[in-house]
Amino acid sequence: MVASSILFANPKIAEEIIKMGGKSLLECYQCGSCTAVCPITESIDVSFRRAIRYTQIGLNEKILGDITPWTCNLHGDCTDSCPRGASPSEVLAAIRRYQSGFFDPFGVSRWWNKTKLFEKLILYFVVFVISLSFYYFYYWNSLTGYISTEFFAVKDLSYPIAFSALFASLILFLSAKRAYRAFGGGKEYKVGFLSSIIKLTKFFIEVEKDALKVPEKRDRIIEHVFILLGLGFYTLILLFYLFSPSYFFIYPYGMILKFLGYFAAISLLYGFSSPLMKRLFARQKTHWYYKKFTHSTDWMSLIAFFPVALLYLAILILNDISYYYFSYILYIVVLSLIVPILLLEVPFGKHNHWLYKVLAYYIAARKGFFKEG
Amino acid sequence: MADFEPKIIVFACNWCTYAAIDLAGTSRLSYPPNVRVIRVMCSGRVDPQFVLEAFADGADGVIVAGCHPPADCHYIEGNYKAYRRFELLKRILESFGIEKERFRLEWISAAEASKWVQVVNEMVSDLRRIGALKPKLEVD
Amino acid sequence: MAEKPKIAWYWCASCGGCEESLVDLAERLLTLFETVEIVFCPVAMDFKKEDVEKLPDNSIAVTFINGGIRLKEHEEMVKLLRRKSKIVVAYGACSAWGGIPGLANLYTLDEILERKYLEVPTIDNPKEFLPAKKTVVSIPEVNMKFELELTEPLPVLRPLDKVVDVDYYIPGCPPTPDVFWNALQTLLGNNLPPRGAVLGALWKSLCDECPLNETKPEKLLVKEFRRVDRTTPEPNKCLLAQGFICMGPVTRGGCKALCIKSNMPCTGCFGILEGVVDYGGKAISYIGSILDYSPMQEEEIRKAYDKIPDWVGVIYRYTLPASKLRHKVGLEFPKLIKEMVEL
Amino acid sequence: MNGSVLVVGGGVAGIQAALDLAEQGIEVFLVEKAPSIGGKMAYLDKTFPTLDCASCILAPKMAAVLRYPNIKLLMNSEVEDVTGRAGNFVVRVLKRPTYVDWTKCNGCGICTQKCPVKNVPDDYNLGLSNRRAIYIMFPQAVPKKAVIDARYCMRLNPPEKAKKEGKTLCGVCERHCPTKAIEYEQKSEVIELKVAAIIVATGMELYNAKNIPEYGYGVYQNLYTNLEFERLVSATGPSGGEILRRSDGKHPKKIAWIQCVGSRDVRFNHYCSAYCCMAATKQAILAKEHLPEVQCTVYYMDIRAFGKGFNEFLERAKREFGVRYIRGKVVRIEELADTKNLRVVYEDTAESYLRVEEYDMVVLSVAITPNSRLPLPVELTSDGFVKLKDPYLDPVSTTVEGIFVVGAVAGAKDIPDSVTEASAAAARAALIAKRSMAREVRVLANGGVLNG
Amino acid sequence: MDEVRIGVYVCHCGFNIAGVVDVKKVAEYAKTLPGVVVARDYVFMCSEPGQDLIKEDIKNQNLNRVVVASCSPALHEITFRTAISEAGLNKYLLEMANIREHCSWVHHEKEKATEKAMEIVRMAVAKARYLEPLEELEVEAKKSVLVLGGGVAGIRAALELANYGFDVYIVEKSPTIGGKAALIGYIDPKTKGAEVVSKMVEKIRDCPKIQVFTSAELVQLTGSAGNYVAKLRLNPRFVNSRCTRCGECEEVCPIEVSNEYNFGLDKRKAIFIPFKNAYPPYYAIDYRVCVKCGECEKVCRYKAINLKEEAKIVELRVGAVIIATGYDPYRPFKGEYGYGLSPNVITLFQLERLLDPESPTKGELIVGNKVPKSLAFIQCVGSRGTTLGAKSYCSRMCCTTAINSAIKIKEKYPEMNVYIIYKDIMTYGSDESLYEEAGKKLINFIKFEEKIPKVTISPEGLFIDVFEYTIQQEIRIPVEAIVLSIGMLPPRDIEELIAVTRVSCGGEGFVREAHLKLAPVEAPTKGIFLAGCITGPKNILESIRMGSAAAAKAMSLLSKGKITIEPMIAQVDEERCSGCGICVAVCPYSAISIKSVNGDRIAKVEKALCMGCGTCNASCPSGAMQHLGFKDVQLLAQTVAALRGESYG
Repeated sequence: MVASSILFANPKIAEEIIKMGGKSLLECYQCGSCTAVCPITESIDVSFRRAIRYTQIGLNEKILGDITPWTCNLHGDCTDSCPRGASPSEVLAAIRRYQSGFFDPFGVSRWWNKTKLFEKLILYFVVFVISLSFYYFYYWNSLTGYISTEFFAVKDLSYPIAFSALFASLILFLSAKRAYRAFGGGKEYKVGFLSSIIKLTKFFIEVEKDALKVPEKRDRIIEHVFILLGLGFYTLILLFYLFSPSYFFIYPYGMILKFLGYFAAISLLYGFSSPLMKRLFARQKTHWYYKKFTHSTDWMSLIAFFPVALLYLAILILNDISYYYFSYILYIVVLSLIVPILLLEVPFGKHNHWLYKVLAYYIAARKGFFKEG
Repeated sequence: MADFEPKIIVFACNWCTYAAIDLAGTSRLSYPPNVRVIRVMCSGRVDPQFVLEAFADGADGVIVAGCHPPADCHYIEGNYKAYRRFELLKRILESFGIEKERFRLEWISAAEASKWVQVVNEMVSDLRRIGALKPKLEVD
Repeated sequence: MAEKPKIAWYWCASCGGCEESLVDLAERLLTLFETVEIVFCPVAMDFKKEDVEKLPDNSIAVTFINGGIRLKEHEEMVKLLRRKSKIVVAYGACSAWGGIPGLANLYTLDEILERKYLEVPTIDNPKEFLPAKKTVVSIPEVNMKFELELTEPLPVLRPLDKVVDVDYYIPGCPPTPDVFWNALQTLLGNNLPPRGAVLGALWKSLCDECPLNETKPEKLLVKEFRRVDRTTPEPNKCLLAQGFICMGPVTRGGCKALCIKSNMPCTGCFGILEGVVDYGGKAISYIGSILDYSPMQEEEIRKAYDKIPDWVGVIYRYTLPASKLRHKVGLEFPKLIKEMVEL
Repeated sequence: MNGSVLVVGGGVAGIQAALDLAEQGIEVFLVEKAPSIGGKMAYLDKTFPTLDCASCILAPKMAAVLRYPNIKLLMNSEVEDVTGRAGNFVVRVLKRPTYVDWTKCNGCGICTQKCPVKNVPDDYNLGLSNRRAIYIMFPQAVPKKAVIDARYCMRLNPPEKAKKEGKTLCGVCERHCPTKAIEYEQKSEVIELKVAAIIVATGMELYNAKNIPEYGYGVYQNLYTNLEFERLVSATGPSGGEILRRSDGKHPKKIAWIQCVGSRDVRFNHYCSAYCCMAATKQAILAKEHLPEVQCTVYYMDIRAFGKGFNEFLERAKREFGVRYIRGKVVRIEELADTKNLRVVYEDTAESYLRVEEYDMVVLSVAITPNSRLPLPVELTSDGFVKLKDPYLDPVSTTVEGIFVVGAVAGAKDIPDSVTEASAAAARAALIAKRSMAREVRVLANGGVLNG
Repeated sequence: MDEVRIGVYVCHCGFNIAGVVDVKKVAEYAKTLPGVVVARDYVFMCSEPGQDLIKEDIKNQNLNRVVVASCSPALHEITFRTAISEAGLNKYLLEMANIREHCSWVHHEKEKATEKAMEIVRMAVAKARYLEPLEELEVEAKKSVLVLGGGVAGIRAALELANYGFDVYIVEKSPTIGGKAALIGYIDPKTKGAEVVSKMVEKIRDCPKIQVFTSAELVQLTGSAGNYVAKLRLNPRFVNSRCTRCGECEEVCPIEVSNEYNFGLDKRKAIFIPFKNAYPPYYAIDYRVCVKCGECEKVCRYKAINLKEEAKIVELRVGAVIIATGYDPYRPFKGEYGYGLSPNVITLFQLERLLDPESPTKGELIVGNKVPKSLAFIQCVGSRGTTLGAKSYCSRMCCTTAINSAIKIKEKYPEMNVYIIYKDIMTYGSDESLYEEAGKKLINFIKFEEKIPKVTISPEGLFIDVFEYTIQQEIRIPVEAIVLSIGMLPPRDIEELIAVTRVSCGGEGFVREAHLKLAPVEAPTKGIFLAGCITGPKNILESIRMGSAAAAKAMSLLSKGKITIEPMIAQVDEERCSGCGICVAVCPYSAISIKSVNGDRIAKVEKALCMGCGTCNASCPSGAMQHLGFKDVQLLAQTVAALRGESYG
């Protein structure tokens, strides 16, 4: 596919990628091991080397429309086998950050990916304080009355959450639309909707099955599964609290909810604490993944969720031993912790990658990048 | 007559042409096997008598090859003398009615293996065109 | 009185110069007639072929044959004489190496006949009459009719030793009387030189006995060739050094440089040196060597060589039939000679 | 008499150094751990870029070694340790037993036909074929003497049962030897030499390709290193020059060469081994000459054709011999169970497309590792080569005065460079040898001691 | 002559000959030839066992002639001569029949090749019958060496030879020694070219045995190995050692020319000092441009200038010559990648000068009067057949030098974008670490293959359009400066070098070694050695190593004080020579003179001067002069054997 038009090379892009965590971008001498060794490329016709090459040279048109970085499933085989000792997986992560910088409408994530960790923490703390003070001024006096009841009338606590969730989903929606257009969604579809879904699921099952055989990969998958489960149930419960009729708190459902709550909290806690600990106390034995993937967004996404998981568990325990007052305060703190997550982390931070990844896989499947058989 | 195999005698100077023939060997160029190479130290050593002896003994073609004038000759001006002698011999051969394609004086440097192959190919095709010399000499 | 040794002369394609040298013996002829008995000398007396046939085999002591073998008749006579004589001597340059008539080998017989009988300006041959095997001549005035027979000419002139075995050679064109006389004494003497020797010739080239040898410059190089008929050579300076083509260096010595003494470059009548394989080839080699131009000056070299119109004639003057190539390519039997012509 | 020089290693560099020294009448001790000199070049069939045969260059030099009485060959031996300083080193050399008295043996080879033990893997043919327990390393070996391989000889290393009963087995070679040269009781001995200078020319070994499991060297049958392929294609090789697959003995139709195996790779060796791009091209041409319809492919990242005549050689390979060059690093080789063909997995970086291609035979251009683990006090570079004192002002001296280094052990290089260095080092060593002989080891006026 | 007993040995040469020629049949045929007593074939005649075959036969069958049918005499004539001389046979009773390069390697039909091989052997046997034993001549050898060229290779050779106690004369064309290496900024990240050269120059200065002639040219070289006579022309320097390098003369000098010591980056005066630690360490006047206006002479306080100096001719007697005249950088033609059209396009050598702290810009990278924000190297300019006038070989050192400079630039100007646009990166051996380090220093490598980059010069700046091979995409790189990594060419005056020293050139225009592997530092002519880039592109390390090797070989040739000369020279048969004197003019070495021997004029050959070309033999009218080893009868025997198959004469 030789493009006739001539493209401008822009060295700034390479600098940005390096700032966004792709330190070893220019150490690569284009040997193609990363593409060849990656389990993904056995089923999808993509070249990670070429994706990295585009950024080395700095061809914006090529980079933005490139699905390849998103098909990376963070196995890390490429970094193990790179003859130059560079780490293609890290560079690809940086490329994803760079690309996502163009997807969100205001380009905030581009700024977000380049700021240092302490700047992020300061901004995060500011939003947290705002939402806390909002709760304090807006709810506190009306809240005192409620304390005595055994449960929280949570509905009206939810406005900040609702507002930031709405805001986050709006941003995500707009970014998804731009990403969809950037990936060339809708054009040259060769494979039907249903068959690509089947192919995708078969592909994922198979890829994950292989990955489970390798110990380091297995730990990461487990962590991610726990995070997904935790977040899933947590949001379920939260929604439950927000919109369900109050009777749900009586006997049979309450028990299930509590049990689910505990499960969500513990899995969230494990999901976030284990990578955090591995990164904090990285030892020689720790897999390079935890030593290399230490971009500020990696830290931020862990630091953001860890207190939520901890406090949520504390709330459940306090509820059980009926220290409602404390749990209620914690609950307020958790909620005001969730606001910055929803406002910053989800639309601009690392976790929006899940959205683009799914989109990318879907479009790739539809475009027929998946090889037969 | 295509199947006639001409016999060609080559007097090759050791420093340039013989080295070029060796180079043609090491570069695995291929050329017809009709040539027989006699090594002399310099093209100046080749005596017109030898050429006449070769023709009288049945050679269909003779090539004398040396280094490029003006400066390549290992002995400074051996090729000068060769040129002057064979310029005269060409006239004599003409009077004897021997076609001018039968005798060639070539300058082939140590690196020109391809030129050597080209000269041999040209000579063989010329001689196939004009035929053998021996029968034309027998008369009594 | 012991039997006088029998001597025979015969001449083939000869110009008669060699017979001259016999006559030039002048007084020594008398002593000659006392010591030898001449059994066959067609040029002097009317000897017939039968006289030789009558003689018993190798009864003739020495036979001197001069002139190259051109006709069938020459070939027969020479073979006959070989049978009849103990020693056969190729007398003079023509019989030893083909001589000047040998230069005819550069042309076919037809070309020669046409040139001789039709094209030569001095000829008046309106009926374009060419010699035939049998020519009938009728002279009406005396109403006599003669039949002339000519023997068949051979396409190539050959030197004697290409037809019969030759014992000795006497060089020169013609051999000077002294050379012949000395050769005769040695032949009649009893210690004969090794077979094939060139009697009277030196083992070295003419330069060795040439008076002008010392006058050669240290480096003998010429810029252009000169011709004797155009410019007269300076006296006592080596002719070759002046640019005249002198065949001295490649010809045997022994003639005491007669031509050089009369200011004429040597033309090579004393014959081929021992170490020379092809007389002309060797000449080309040294003439080419002394021409003082580099291959870059192609034009000057071509001009220098154009000065001499007939190189083959110059370098093979007496030795063409004895050279390696011997003759032009493509000579064959004449087609122009018809069976019978009426005159 | 310490006016002599020790040359460690009998490869082409060692031989050239020994010849140059002997030429000036200096006594040379040539220590080589194999039973014959010749080193790696003896394994080669042809050399690039001129394709003239390796033994045509090496054999006469080896023959010349025997011509000089002042070259003392210490075969089958290794340097134990070195003490002293420039001018008078004391070297202890361990001479391992060959179990044959080489003064008597005339290399007739009768014993090598009679020996009953037939299945010893022949290390001259890198295990591709077998030899007997008693053997001559290769037909043109110098010195052409027999050696008994103690590990396989039934007499020297009898099987358990026989050893217990104390029975002495075999002795076939002793019976057949016309000059009674067999000495089963020969012991290893340590020889002490006094030398003025030492030239290290121990050359290189091929990197152990088993360290790269993804290629499956040693597991797959039709997978060879480039030295093994060279033996295959050489007239004195296991199959007499026929390129045959190890699995089914048939001629391959498609052969692939994989470059930079163990070189330019942080996981193995950082340096580039310099010789392998041209060696692969040469072998592709040789393969094409032996099997005109074979199709050759070379997988490379940067083709290193830097020397004299190299680039034309490369162009000729592409033009005349149709060798395909694909830019991409092969990461994995899989063997097909049935046909034992090999599938290589790589990304064709021209088309940015993951490719899997099947080949009848694959040759690995393996990196070199210097034989630099020597009992000499010389410093090594980070890559393991012997460190030069000052490459610009003193190009052949090591960090220890009086010890010189030449050839592949000082850095990846090809034959002409090694031969050039050997001459340079020989002259320097000769200088020290002559001076120490004349006992006037003194400091020169301008402070430059010995190394100028 | 005693009865001729010839041994014929046919070599398989592994597969090289046996693969095409039926060697057994050739050996059988050889047995039938007259005079042949034994004929064998063996897989490697040149190996030890092969040579033993010959030695045994010489002893047992008392052979007196040996014919070896194998490879070219250029390869192993010496080997087999030494072998037969060890068996007691005169070493010149050997004839080689070349059935490899001239037969099996060039003809592929088996029968025709075998038939030709048989005829080649027949010719060799025919000549062998007429071979005569010849004795080598011993000639005194002078223990002094002429080193042509004052670059690093020449200096290294000179130092080594001085070490062995030889007298060394360095002849350098320019006013200072040091060559190109002194001008290279950094040879490797740690070592500066100028430092290495100045250390070497120090050693030269202190060594009494080395004499340096600068602004000198070799105009004539006569004689042979061991006894060369070298005629040098010392061009006037006009400045003597009293010069204190004060530089006042430089100010007043009106003449300005482009400074070749900065590769044309700036100008210099007619009177100048090449570079800081030049040797000889004082000013020089460029005799080619100086108009002798006398200004400098007037202003010089130390009376160091004398404009009346004339060129002098000096004659040296030396034993050997080492040619180390180096290379010339490729000169891109106007418009090649925009060279000459824009000040921002410079060559790699000019860049090296800019980076050198002693350069006109004091090490600042100022291109087109500003420090560029982005810079691109284009590789293989003038090499590997990329552009129009490019040579077909790879110039070996430009990749390493380019990456070296790129790293230096990145260290000095971290924020500058540096591209290297390459075809193949040739950092072979341990230079690969440079390539790695370049990646870490954020240097961007762009690869092209067949389609070469195109440079467009537009008002907005320079653009390079490259068809990037690894993404098969045409990209345009905007840069502010372009560095052309130019390759190496043979030196401009290589024609004169060849005319004087009689060396010959290989295909690429560089000088040809006797044999790439057997004799890499020797020229085919005995006594002439080669070092450095004159035989082909090399980096500084390899040139220096080759300098030591050349010195070593010269030392081993001359160390014994005597040299053996091949006896293939001309010989006069005094009975036949008539003193015609034609041979005297013909001999290029004037080795023949006419002497009078008891009255007769006879030609006489001066053995030491005769180089054995045989021209006099051809021109001798009486065949008295014979070229030993190539006599008329020997060559004619070969001709007849080739054509008629019978024995000659």
